[in-house]
Amino acid sequence: MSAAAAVFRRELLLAARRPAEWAQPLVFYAIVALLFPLGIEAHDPALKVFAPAVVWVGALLAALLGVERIFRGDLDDGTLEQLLLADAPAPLLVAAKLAAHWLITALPLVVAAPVLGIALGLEPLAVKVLTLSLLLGTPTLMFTGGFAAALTVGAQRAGILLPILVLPLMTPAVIFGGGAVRAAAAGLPFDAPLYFLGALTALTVTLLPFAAAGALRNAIE
Amino acid sequence: MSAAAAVFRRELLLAARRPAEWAQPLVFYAIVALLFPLGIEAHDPALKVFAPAVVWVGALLAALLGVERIFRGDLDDGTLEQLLLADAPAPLLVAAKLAAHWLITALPLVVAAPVLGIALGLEPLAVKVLTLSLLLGTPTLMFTGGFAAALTVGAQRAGILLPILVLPLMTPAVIFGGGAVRAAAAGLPFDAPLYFLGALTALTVTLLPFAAAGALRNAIE
Amino acid sequence: MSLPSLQVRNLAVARGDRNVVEALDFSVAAGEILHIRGRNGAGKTSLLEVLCGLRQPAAGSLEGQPDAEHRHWLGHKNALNPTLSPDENLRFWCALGGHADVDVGPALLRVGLKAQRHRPCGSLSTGQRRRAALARLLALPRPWWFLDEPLAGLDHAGIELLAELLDAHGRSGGAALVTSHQPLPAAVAGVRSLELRA
Amino acid sequence: MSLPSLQVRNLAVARGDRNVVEALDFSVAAGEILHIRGRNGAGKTSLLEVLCGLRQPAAGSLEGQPDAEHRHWLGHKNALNPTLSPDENLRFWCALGGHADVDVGPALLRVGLKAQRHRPCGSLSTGQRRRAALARLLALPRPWWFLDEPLAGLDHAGIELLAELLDAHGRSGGAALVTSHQPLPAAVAGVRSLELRA
Amino acid sequence: MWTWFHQLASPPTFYRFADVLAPWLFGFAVLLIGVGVYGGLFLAPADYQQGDAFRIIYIHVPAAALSLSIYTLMAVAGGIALIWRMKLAEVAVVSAAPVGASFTALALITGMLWGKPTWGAYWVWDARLTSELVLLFLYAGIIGLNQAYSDPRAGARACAWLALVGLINVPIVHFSVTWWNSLHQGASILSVEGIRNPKISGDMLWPLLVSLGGFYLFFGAVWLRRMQNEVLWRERNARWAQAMVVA
Ligand code: HEM
Ligand SMILES: Nc1ncnc2c1ncn2[C@@H]1O[C@H](COP(=O)(O)OP(=O)(O)OP(=O)(O)O)[C@@H](O)[C@H]1O
Ligand SMILES: Nc1ncnc2c1ncn2[C@@H]1O[C@H](COP(=O)(O)OP(=O)(O)OP(=O)(O)O)[C@@H](O)[C@H]1O
Ligand SMILES: [Mg+2]
Ligand SMILES: [Mg+2]
Repeated sequence: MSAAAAVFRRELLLAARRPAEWAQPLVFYAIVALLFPLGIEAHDPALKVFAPAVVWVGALLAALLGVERIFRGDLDDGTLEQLLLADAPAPLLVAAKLAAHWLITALPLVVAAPVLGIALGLEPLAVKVLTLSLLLGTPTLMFTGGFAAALTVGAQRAGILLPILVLPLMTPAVIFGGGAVRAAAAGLPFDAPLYFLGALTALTVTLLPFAAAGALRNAIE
Repeated sequence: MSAAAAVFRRELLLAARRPAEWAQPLVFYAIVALLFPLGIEAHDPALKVFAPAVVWVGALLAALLGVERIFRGDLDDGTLEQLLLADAPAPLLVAAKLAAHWLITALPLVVAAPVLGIALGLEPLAVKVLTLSLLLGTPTLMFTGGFAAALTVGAQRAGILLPILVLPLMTPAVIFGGGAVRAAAAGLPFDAPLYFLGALTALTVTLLPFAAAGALRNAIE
Repeated sequence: MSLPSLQVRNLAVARGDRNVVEALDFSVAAGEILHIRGRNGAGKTSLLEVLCGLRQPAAGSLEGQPDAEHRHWLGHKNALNPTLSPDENLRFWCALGGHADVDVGPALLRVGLKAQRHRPCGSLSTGQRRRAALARLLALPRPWWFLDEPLAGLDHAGIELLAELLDAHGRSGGAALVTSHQPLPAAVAGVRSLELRA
Repeated sequence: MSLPSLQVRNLAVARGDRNVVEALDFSVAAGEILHIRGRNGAGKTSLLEVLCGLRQPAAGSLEGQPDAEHRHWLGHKNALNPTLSPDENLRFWCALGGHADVDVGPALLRVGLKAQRHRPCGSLSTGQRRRAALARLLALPRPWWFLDEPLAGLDHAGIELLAELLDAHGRSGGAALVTSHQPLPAAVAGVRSLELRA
Repeated sequence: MWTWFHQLASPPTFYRFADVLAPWLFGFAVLLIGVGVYGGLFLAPADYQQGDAFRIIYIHVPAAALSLSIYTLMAVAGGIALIWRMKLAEVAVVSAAPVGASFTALALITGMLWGKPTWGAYWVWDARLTSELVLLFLYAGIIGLNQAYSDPRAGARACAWLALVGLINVPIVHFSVTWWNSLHQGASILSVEGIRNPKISGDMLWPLLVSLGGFYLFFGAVWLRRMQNEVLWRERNARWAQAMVVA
């Protein structure tokens, strides 16, 4: 357990070296949200229809783009070997690392979601559901992203393989998350998709670290 | 000149080692295009309004995802030092590398654009303009992406920085590209934005290799 | 401390589609330093990786393999995060090993990194980084050392330092498996040599 | 070939916010091998990078610096793409140097990589990769060599091979600047030594 | 002149020079801004169309003008840093960025507040507004890039490249109102034509110009102070810097 705490603290220390780090997903998010409306006329009613999708896809992309490097540096400098040789279950260490990443890069997104929702013209209830759905769903994004990063870190020119692996895995989260917000906006019951989202997160957070640790062991051989 | 040809051929050789490489942006592209409609009901008229934006933003993201690795491997294994020491202007070598990347990862997108446009319900003229705009605009995406990759490759903790740097620089291309398609779809004249796009590409393709080479030199110091 | 010895019988190590090491038999006991030699590509690194548990053997048996809390692995790579300082890197490794409260100062002093203690590792020279990696062996005492080319990048004084460390380690009942192309300094007592032929 | 000699006057090299090398004066002429020595962190790598043009000097003057087509740089890193084979890597370097038609076979044979010629470099051992990098010096003859710790990772035979190469290079009128913690083998003629003190 | 310039570029000299200059700049800035704001809020007549809402102009226009000027200055300093490898120019680039980002954010916020009563919406996707937002992202990129490097000099030079390339956005912001049809006010004050025959009444104009001058001086003072801090941090191992801190 203390080994996992050490890994967790190290990630936070690295993030603290760059105080701007936690703000970056937010900036990125804002840019993505800005880019979409650029494609259409201002005040198009379509904007509102798309709002849940824009927010969720933005979260997905932020998770996707940040997750790539999670294990790359550790593989390059040899830390990964040491982690897998450590006197602690590797899946636990992987989970600690991903949890720290979630805290640094995804939690700010959740906190900022209300602002974005209001800016995109969602009603108060829908904004609440949006925030809740992101809180429930971003761990899934982070852990699937981490799993895919583990799979590709060993491949010499993994190239763009990562997003392709990850997108199908992440799609369910986007469907349920976006679905809940849309339902809330339309005044329909929205608890079922939220339950699904919660179940998905529980599943991925407990199981994927094992798969990721296996993939990492494979990467260093 | 022969040095630039050598760099160009090496990129193609590396891509040939991994045939999946050139296919991956396509798959990614298709997934993105599919994910958006997922967020809204099928046959929503909004879909058509969003089509140009979806295609262009998809192209942008595909460029974004691939570009990260352009110089990373070369920096890690020491090739970059050698390239900058070579008996050839570094901007030329950088341009050769980016041109090869455009050929491998962006040209397939251009070729596939008509299919995507038709699938999203665009009219024949708009589809033509879409393809043309991508042909004119993707080099800009690739070269600005390459510049940003050069800026961040030497950074120890780049995190999600690259997309943040790149997206503002790429915005004009998306505005003009999407604008041309929208104009064509609405039966308006669409040559002005296309000219802008062409001018932008001419500008970035000639000037950015110099900036990128400077940034790379900075990275190895 | 008294350790069970490491027993290797009829070991084979595979890389790609062929065995690089075959039918290897030897044992290492407490107090011994095993110097693994062999020409480039003979399989020294691969063998060491198998012995410390990073890689599976292709055939043969391994007995008395030390578990995680009893071994140190020092590979070609130093396992130093370039953003963190030697001090921070070292404290992380101690915490990972379950000793979050170790004072890493003496170890860094010993390897000659007093002035570099708080600089990011990315700004250290090759030899300085190697020294920072060696400090791990000192900060967290463990009986089994697996060292892959520890002499690489070290200057004369660094090699002498390592020799002292190895010697003291052996005398206090520890064991070490060391690959190196250079001979180990004569100051190290209890060295046995194993030549890999491929 | 007759080269202008490389003249270094009052040179200073900075890393971070301080000078690691200061007030350095020396010159290297055709036929000379300069062995740059100094303890870990003395500034050998930084100096070599300045001399071959990878880094700007902080002060002082450099005369007779060879241009790109007359020098080889071999740093800590081997500049081998791990996906490509030694053969492909080498042919790329020759093409980049303007000689796309060089037959790289003899060079690879000479450094002992006949069997590994067509395997991806990522699957070579440390020493084998170093040898592949050395092959660059052979495939593309150039008068100035800047070699940073070329002996690192090489086995006994590899060091002898490098000694032969250096010796032949010096005799044929080339010049080399070499950093190394080990002494250069006695077989190399015309070695002068430069000690950096920090 | 040249030698003077060179001397000033040495960190200790600069530090002392800035120590003398900054308080003066700061004092005049406070004075001018005070006068300008007083004139703008109390002396200038209400606008016949917008009523009192227009008074935000005394913040909006200076902030917007500074957002562009600071970026231009950064690019110039960046060019100097890259060509002559001057340490002080590197410092100038990285210390200006957060200030520029703040003024850009201020221009955006005041513009949005002003947009609600005049255009009926906080935000529209037009060229001026969008390019100003892109400017904010460019500033953000420079700040982030600087932090991403652990070697401050390498980081500063990377920032200098980005500042140079991003400079193309500055004319786009400035001329966007002429190049595209826009809801936003055309260039009526900040242009040659605007200075020759102003389109707003003198009562409204003079406080604006005074507060504009005050903002520029304020920026100058803040910039010098930030550069001092950065220089001191970078030279923390040098004897002069340690003496400075102890003193
Ligand atoms: C978020 C919204 C806005 C943004 C981002 C914005 C941005 C800018 C910028 C960048 C400038 C400086 C242009 C230059 O120096 O070339 C400027 C000037 C100005 N803005 Fe805005 N603005 C916004 C909203 C508004 C609104 C709502 C009004 C009033 C109706 C307004 C009135 C002005 C005026 C009068 C100037 C001075 C123009 C001149 O004479 O050059 N702005 N604005
Ligand atoms: N980016 C950097 N920032 C600050 N100091 C640095 C940086 N890189 C290197 N140094 C310092 O510069 C000095 C010289 O480093 P250099 O790599 O040239 O040494 P070296 O003689 O090659 O050492 P070694 O024998 O270990 O290879 C070292 O003390 C090192 O700590
Ligand atoms: N991934 C791989 N696939 C196939 N063969 C490999 C792979 N990795 C290493 N080899 C081969 O296995 C052999 C042993 O490699 P190893 O790195 O163990 O050698 P070594 O004795 O440590 O050599 P060196 O002295 O050069 O460090 C080499 O011949 C190498 O070419
Ligand atoms: Mg080895
Ligand atoms: Mg060195």
